[in-house]
Amino acid sequence: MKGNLGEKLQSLPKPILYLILILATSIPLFFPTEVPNEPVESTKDFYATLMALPEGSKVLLMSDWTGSTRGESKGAFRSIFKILIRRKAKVAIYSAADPQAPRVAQDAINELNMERKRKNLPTFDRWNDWVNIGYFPNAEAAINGIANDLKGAFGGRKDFPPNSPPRDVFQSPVLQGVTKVEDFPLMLVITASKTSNFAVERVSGRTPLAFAVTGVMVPETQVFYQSKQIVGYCGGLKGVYDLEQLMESGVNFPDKATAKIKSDKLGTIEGFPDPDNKGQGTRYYPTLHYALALMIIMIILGNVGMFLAKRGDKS
Amino acid sequence: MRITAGVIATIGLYSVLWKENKFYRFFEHVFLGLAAGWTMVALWTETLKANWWDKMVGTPAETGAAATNGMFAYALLIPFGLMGYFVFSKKHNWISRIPIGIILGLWSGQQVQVWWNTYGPQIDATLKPILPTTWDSLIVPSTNGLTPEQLSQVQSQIYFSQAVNNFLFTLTVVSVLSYFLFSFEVKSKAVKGINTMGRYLLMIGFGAIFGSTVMMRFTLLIDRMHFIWIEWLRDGVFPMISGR
Amino acid sequence: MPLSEVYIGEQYRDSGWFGVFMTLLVAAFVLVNIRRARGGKDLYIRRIAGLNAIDEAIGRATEMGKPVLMVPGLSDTINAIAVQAVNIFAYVSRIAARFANPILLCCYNAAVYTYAQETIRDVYQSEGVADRYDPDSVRFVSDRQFAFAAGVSGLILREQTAATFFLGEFYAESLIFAETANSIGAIQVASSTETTQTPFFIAACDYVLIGDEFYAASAYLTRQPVLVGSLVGQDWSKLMIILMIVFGTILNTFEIQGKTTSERTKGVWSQIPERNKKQSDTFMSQLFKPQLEKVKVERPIDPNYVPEGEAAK
Amino acid sequence: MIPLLQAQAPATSFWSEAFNSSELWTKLIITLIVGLVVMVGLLYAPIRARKPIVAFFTFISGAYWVLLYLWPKPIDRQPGEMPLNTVETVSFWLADSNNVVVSFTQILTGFLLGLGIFSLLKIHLTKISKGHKDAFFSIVLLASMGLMIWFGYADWFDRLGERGAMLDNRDNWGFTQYGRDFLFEGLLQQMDAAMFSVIAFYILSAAYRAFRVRSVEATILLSAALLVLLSLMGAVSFVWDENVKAIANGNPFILNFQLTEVAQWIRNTFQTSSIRGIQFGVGLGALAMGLRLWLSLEKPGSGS
Repeated sequence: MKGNLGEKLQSLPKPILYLILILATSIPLFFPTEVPNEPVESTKDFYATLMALPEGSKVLLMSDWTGSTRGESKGAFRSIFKILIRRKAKVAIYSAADPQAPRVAQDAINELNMERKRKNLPTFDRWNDWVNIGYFPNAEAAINGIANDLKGAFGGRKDFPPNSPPRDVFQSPVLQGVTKVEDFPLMLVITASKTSNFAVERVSGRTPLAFAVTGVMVPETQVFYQSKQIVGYCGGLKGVYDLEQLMESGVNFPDKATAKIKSDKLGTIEGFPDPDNKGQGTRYYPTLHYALALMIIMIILGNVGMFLAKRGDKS
Repeated sequence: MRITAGVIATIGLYSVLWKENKFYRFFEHVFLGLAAGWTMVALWTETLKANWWDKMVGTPAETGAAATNGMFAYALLIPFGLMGYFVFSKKHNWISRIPIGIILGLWSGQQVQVWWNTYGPQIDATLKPILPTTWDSLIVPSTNGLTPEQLSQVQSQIYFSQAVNNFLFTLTVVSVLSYFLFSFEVKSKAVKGINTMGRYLLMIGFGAIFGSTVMMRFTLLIDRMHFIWIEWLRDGVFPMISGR
Repeated sequence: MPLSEVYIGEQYRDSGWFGVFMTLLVAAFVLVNIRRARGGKDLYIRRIAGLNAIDEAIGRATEMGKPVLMVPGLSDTINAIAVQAVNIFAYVSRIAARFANPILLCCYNAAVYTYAQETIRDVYQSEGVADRYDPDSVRFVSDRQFAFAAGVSGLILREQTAATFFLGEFYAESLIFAETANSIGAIQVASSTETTQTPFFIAACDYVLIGDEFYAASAYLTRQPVLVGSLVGQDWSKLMIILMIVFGTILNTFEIQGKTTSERTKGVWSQIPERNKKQSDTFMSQLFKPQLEKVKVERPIDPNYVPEGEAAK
Repeated sequence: MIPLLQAQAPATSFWSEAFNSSELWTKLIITLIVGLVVMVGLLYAPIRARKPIVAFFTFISGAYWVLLYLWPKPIDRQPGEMPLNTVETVSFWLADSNNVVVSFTQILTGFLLGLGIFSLLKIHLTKISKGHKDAFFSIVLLASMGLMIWFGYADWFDRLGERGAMLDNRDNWGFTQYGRDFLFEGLLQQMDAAMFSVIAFYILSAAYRAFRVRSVEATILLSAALLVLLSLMGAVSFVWDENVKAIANGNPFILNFQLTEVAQWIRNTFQTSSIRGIQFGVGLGALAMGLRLWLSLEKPGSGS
């Protein structure tokens, strides 16, 4: 017996579904488009916080992402570093979620540097501009240690000055004069796991916190943002896209009337028009629309199928 | 070549979507092997070296860093670790419970320590006022172009719409919590009603979680597709074939 | 400040005692009820739908002569969640052992593996069928999340498991397991203590234990007095939290209506111009957030002490 | 330079001895032997004593944290200060041992990893020796494991040495570095990402199959999910919100119907609260279970 249309709609074979999804996520990649977008409040705050850093500020960055979430986290990581490099910030990086993370962060910075070299821009140098403090097992205890006794926690960790054997990280220009977590005017967390919760529990109130999290974590992060435990966050691909647009056009910039992105809360914040701003967010975000649309269509199709089948039974 | 290997491995793992096949099985085993190998490497380089060995034997002085003393008592952990290996003995397998007992004891003690730290603030955050403090406006007025004083005045009030939201919030927490009461026999219709409502409100929450997660999962797929089509095919293979 | 006040302990100062008190109260609820249950008091537990499915699932696996697959979650090390999962699996294995049904238990962590290996072997021994136990049926797969996911899906597909149990801590990989098992028509019972994964299990699995139904499971299945008593203790605590929320909300609602001319910061009251009361001015908020006044205590300095930073000069 | 270094060397005590000193090694070896003797001694423990022994170790380990929580903490403790009385001596000691105790779980779990690897080896070596039809795949697994261990450690040793810093630059790479890079970045990381993204397919098929307007519950779940999905499509919510803004014409009430606002409202009001409700229960469950484990009230494997 051949099923009627309703039953067919209800039971499309899985391989066909998967094939459509592959097409929906591949084809649009070849045709970059611009989508209209209004950055969310939290990302604007995130950008404003980074741009408000005085030049040469020291920033503590917890990098807790690896290859498995590179689709979201790498975009955020790159955008954040592009901004930090412009602010001439000095960055101390450590990880608490995954032993792979320091390596992944290091590779991502190297990649940025290679691109900068190609364009004859000054590179962002290890030891002088950033140090890799390494991985700390047992995230909760590690973050507690960093919050309460930074000297003790980072003590004995080594990193490589240019062309010389490893030395104690506190000798690096990045950590010169730093003794406690309050010495950093900002702590950034780029994470794909719950280490962000520990940072809120232990660090909030001591120094401002700003997060870049994956899409799944947006709901829980929103809670911290609302309660003002963190100053801003960039959530998922949408956050990365927002950030790239903010880098391009700033907020209320050059003036409020003509600005592309406006805000009542924030003052004028500079943007840096540069084709280089466009990264993973701009590349992937349009495609995400097709994938989400496909999902919605499939859900509707399934339901229409169910109704048709029910009607068919009755008649 | 590195990228090509990555692409082939990706396709290999994707092939399971069609059906379980030899190609997938091959990459599954490569994956498991590499992961196990990497765990063995990271075990020493990332965990035991810094947390155990260096503390047990100390470290020498180096430029800029003072020497640290060795604490020999760390050596006691070796026999405790070895006790776990009795699990395969038919007669003495009980000994393997000792290291497990220590880990569990440490975990349990910590639960007592962190319980209130985690949930106390959450209970506090649930205690939201459910009656408005002002009836000037039913909803929060627009804050466009207000002076800072006016703004703080607006922010210090609870408006009707906020009160309603707060009420819904508290209601959700309470009804969800009461849904998870297992040992009370519910006879009253009202309580049953609250429990059912708890379940429905839970479903709204779950729906929202589902929606938020979809974005991330699709992004990761798009990233893979970008890796295959753009990074590998368009920017890697294509220029090579066309000899550019 | 007199010393007697100073030495009450940092964590008890101001309203700091409240958290300690609550923790001890919950502990007392649990222990008292365990005592009651041990004393032979029959305590009631309501029906939990997902748990009745366990017997059904094993029954079907036995009919088909195919293995039952169990995963006790992806805990980083052994903790109560993993122990609870393995305890439920001990129940499953017991039934499987009686019907000589093959089992597979995949562990993410070596410590959990050790515990599971010991527990499941015990189950077979106490059923008197130690010879049916194959130590390889409890196995360590990988301790990297996605390698584990790939390995377990491969196993599900190759062994064509008839019933699968995913109980414990699950993260993103939950859907990989659930959909793979669904694609071969296995009956699935699942639960994640990570709330964000529950919707995916709801979408893909036959029976889902939500939230702490997972913790209730072993009490429900075995009716052991210790477990049932503890469950009742948990319920008392939940009821206490509900009452606290209801009472606190009403109290806050009325308190916040007024205005205030004094404010407490860092434990010290000060006069301020009149303003609307804020949430932080309320009694409950003050109770939950201890505010510590700065106290200076003089102590002798250790003669061997070298201050940080000076050593490096 | 030398006198300076000596001046820095920290004071030794009974528990800590200087790096590489003969005292340290002597004490270390004695400790190890004592530990092993105790372990062998356990083999002869009477059956009746087994349960109490395990319970004892469990209780002691948990007691540390409980004590740390309940024992009066010193007020205003500054580095280098000495305790004033016995209560403070204990609390100083508790606080200072924190760093040590915290790492125990990691270290013990690390030692147990060998058991996991043993399980893997046993299963796959048996397959190979019995000539199982999947023996080839077992060989693949063992080979890739061996390669990863070899290249992983070789690269690690290279980076420890003088050349470590140079290895940041690809030009200085040798065979080891390329090998490790191929296995780690080229394969392991990519496979991680691939397996993670497989979820996207499953999410689609699960939603297609399960999200039907069948019952009240399913309908609620479905509509909440759809609304949030729509709000995530920047283009859709942009157009929707612009339209609402046009209709509202500044009316703050209608402005609430912007898609982003509605989605935000669902999240703030229902998602956060239902997560919280569940978490209260889960937290209590963990605490109660923790108590039962700590006090060894539960029979191991009590699910039976």
